[in-house]
Amino acid sequence: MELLPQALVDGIMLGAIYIIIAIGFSLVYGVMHVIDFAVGEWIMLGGFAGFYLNEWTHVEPMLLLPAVFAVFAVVGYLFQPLIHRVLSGHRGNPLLMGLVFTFGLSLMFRGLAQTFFGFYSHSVPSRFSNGSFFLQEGGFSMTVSSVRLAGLLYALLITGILHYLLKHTDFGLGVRALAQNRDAAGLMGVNNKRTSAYVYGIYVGISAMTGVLIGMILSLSAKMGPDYTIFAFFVVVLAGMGYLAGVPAAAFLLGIIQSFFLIYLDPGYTLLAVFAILYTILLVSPRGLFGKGV
Amino acid sequence: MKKAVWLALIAAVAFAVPLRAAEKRDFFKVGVVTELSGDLATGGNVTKRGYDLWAEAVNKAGGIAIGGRKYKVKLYYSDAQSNPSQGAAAAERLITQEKVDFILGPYSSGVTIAVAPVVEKYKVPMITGSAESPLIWKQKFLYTFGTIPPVNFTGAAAIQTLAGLSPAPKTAVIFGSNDTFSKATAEAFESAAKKAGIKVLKFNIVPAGQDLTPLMSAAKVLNPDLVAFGGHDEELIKLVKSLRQIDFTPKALLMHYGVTEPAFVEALGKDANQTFGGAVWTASEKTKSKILWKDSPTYAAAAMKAFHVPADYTQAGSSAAGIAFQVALEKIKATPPISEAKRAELIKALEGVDVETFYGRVKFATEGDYYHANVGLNPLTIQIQGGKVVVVGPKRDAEAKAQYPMTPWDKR
Amino acid sequence: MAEPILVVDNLTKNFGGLAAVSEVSFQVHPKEIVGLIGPNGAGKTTLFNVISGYFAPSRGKILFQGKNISGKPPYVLAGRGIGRTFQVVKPFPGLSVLENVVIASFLRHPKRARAEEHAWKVLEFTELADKAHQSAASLTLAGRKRLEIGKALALDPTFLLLDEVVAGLNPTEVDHTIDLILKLRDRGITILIVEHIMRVIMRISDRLVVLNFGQKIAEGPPGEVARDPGVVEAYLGGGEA
Amino acid sequence: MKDRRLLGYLFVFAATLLVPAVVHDTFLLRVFTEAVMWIGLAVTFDVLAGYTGYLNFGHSAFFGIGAYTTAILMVRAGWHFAPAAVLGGAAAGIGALIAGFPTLRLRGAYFAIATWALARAIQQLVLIMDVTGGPDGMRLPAFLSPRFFYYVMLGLVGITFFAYWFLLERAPFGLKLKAVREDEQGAKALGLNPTKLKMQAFILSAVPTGIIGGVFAYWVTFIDPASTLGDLVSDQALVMVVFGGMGTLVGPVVGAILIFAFKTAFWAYLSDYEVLYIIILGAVIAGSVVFLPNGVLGVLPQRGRRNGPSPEEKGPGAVLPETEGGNSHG
Repeated sequence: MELLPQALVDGIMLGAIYIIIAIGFSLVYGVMHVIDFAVGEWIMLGGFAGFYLNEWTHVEPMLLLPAVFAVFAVVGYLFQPLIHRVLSGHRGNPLLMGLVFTFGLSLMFRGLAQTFFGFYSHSVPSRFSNGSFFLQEGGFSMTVSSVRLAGLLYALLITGILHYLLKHTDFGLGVRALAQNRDAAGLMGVNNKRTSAYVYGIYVGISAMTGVLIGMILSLSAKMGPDYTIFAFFVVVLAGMGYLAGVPAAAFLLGIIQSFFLIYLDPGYTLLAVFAILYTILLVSPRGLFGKGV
Repeated sequence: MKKAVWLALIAAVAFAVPLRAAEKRDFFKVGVVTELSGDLATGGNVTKRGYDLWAEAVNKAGGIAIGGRKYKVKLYYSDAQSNPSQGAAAAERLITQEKVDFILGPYSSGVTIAVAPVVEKYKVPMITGSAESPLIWKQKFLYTFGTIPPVNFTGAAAIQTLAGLSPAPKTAVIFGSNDTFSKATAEAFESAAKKAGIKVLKFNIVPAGQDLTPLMSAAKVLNPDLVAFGGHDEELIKLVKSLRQIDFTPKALLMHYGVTEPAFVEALGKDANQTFGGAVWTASEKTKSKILWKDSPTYAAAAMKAFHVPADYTQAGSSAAGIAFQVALEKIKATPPISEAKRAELIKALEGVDVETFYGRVKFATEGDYYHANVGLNPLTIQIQGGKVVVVGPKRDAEAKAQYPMTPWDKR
Repeated sequence: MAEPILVVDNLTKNFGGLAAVSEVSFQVHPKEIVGLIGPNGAGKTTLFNVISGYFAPSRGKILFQGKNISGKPPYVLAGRGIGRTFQVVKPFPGLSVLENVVIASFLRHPKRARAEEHAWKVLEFTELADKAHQSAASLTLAGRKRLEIGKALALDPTFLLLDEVVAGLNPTEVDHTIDLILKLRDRGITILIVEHIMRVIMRISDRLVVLNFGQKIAEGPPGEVARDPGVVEAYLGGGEA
Repeated sequence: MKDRRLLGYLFVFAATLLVPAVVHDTFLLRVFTEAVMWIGLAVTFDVLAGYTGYLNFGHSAFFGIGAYTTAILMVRAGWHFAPAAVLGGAAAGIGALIAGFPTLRLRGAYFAIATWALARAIQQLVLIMDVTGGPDGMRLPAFLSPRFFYYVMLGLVGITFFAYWFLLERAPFGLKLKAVREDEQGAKALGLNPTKLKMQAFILSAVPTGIIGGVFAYWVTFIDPASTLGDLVSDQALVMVVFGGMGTLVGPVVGAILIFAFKTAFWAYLSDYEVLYIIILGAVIAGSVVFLPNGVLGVLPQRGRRNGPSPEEKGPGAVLPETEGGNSHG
């Protein structure tokens, strides 16, 4: 019982990581209807960018986040036309084609990363990595790691900014129109291609920053991609594909389930439980927890 | 449809090209099956460095001396792609296509177990310089040997060293990742702890690759003296960071292979310090040898010069595998290419090998649960001190006193 | 008159709290062409989807040839003899015109050779035979609408639900389709048709059923219904939404 | 004309029967055996992906279920190989039945991810259980006869191919599946029961995959959760099918041969550049989606009638969750 607050906190912190893995990914699915298999590799590449930038400049990696975002947002923006080409035109089965295309990308990125970054694991050194807060109240006590707290704040900040962008700006209106109906959005004067490119750029940028954070909290390696891809998929499916507002709840749920299994139940069954619960929820509510997936 | 036929024919021709009769040659063909790509590529490349270094050293010395002549060695690599079935195919290719004389084996235990029946079938000896799972030796393969003792043999030694510290740890939380090697490590830790009178408060096998922070939170509440973990490189780094983040410093933190990897210290910096680990060899271990390298530091220096990465015991064990072959070949005076009858003799010779190398004593067991594993070594307990791997046990090998209990994270 | 082939009895379909169709009753007799009209959002397509089994009714029931069919899935109803077309035409785009019709023919002719024979007859009848090997996606809108009818026809239905089969066609094509529908009736098929183009519906229907806001507001021969003040109000007044 | 094509298939099949007579090298025979295995896995994957429009990322689960069932029956219960492998196929079929019942209701992306979750769950289960040996895997009695395994694999994949050819290209079943793939709602109106058809396709895909898994286990003599239940089988089958040409029977065969030959040649002769292989494979996959949307088969000149639709002919959204036109009322 005395572990309950700690279990919740650990779960929430884990959930925060899942949010930032999944939120950009969900946005891209909602707007472009592409399941990006390379999400884990964008995260990995971003992480390494942060790692080398830090090694070069010795600037606190937290402060490097905007730079990483900017670089990768441009990369994503330039990449998008290629994906657009795969999805549009008169190709059969665009969803599948997008999936296979990005799967190919993920293999390439991973191979290139292994060539240039080697096989070893790394860690992004941050001043925040060291601190923690210890709270005690009656019989309860818990430790909150400052770097994880920073991760949580970052996750909430990104979620907030995306929410604002989508709901309160013209750009967001265009994005939402595009997500609703591509043809109608075109008629309304939304520049389909450019909006998609911006969205993809934002997504790649967010994923890259996420990589730096994961390098600070956990670790980095060239082969880490698929581990994160699978969780991005699961969170987004739980939330309902393309339903952005569902992402935090789904991510926290997943984090808390994991945390509770590790602390209270048999840790050996943690992943089995995660997959089984995901599976069951999909069966009961095929469009995610809230039934609002596309 | 005809196209498919053509494609099949082209493929057939492409593979048929390297077919050729075994010729007389004045060098040994050495096959290497290991994991050069895939999930286990990190370890596979460590074994590759060990094998490469051995071949380079042998050739620099003019080759293996047999009956007054020297025969050079040439390595033929085949990638197991971290996949047992691909490993079996790799072995079969090296044996039937390249006609290798003997084989240096894979990094992982799973691939080794799949390769073993193949070398058994073709009667080609194999020594793995890395695989540590006790399961391999229980199968009693005649043609498979290994230079690293099984992990249940080495894991226990570290616990014994810790039990000898004062004040001795009384309680422990032990867990391992759910893969062959890590699970065997954790189980070895557990049984040794029980034997040493350390109370195991919590023992869990956890899915590989997870963030274990919540589990560490649970451990923190139990406040054990010892936290012991069986896992692989990346998992170890994540684990130390987890402990750091929840601000829990046990009296001792014990892990196994991976602590000696340079990436561990590089990634964790001063947080890596004081972590205990198990090893069968270190760069500073006192060994004496007449073959290739005269002692550990010489080998370590040669390795550093060649690859710019410090050598660990897997790399050393891989080089030692080559030496074991070398010694056995010299004994039976086998010249390349080695016939099947001579290979059977080679097995007998390998079973008789008992030699001091830079890596320590190599002597393969010829019966029991460790059949054909190297039991000549004496397992070491190491600790990271000031970013360096230092032997702290057993007593007669210790280079420094164990730093114990651990300095709290925020006092470093 | 003979037994009605279709009886819609007090049918209601709710979506959430919203009644898309409420308490609608009418009958269709064999060999009749009944037009179902109403402004946009009146519930015509919902009604079609309930009758053809895509939605289960919330209340009320549907009798087909005297048997209750409410809630039976579409493929069972197809077996009973109910064919339908979709407002948004959906040929199987990756398949040829012939294959599209062959698939429907399997219902009555499980052997592939027989099904193909039957499909050719349907293609002749719908004048698509010369396009049999084209992909369905390559057809013009008129062709696709025709194919849609062909597919329904290949089921050898006794009762056909046609959803806006002439919308979007040019006058020549419209006449062409009307001829086709009349030919179907001559073959003994009963038809319930939804159509926006009044010229067409007036010309071919024996009777009309008028829906507005999910409720039936009129029923009768075309001439009568056209003069019904309620109907005029619905079309000219608030019905524009 | 179609029968001439069948004749061609039979001719190729007969030719492959003679391979062991010509190829005496055991390694080459191993390569051929594995090539045949991948043909089998690609073709079975395509039943669901190409014909039915469902991307099954849990294909490896069927392979693994077959492999583990066979291994457990042989090692723990002392069964002979043949009945054990058959039961492996049956177990995969039952797995498909249990898994398919709920998952096949899911559309597109959800299905792909749900099946991935399922495969991972089964992998976790095998890792935890004792009877499977957990992470240590299982060693089967070694029976090292290359010819035996070549013929068993060839026979199995051959039977599968011809059964598929009959069911998917000759019998109404294939067209019905394609109707479901193209438009599930529309197919219902034509008297087709999509749930039943999809389930049949799922089982039809799973059973041979399970038996192939069983043969694989006995052939390689060692199985573990990473290699039999990892993503390799699903991923590679997907790549082969897409590269060869989806929704056809010959496409996956050609794709499997080309990708496998490339992979094996690279592995055998350019071992030092293994990482390069992944990069090239990735580029080939991504490139083939951009430039060969219908796979290699799509660029080969077609004799007689086409096999699959050309790019201009295909409509959008076979797997996409559709916006159901018929359902919007009014």
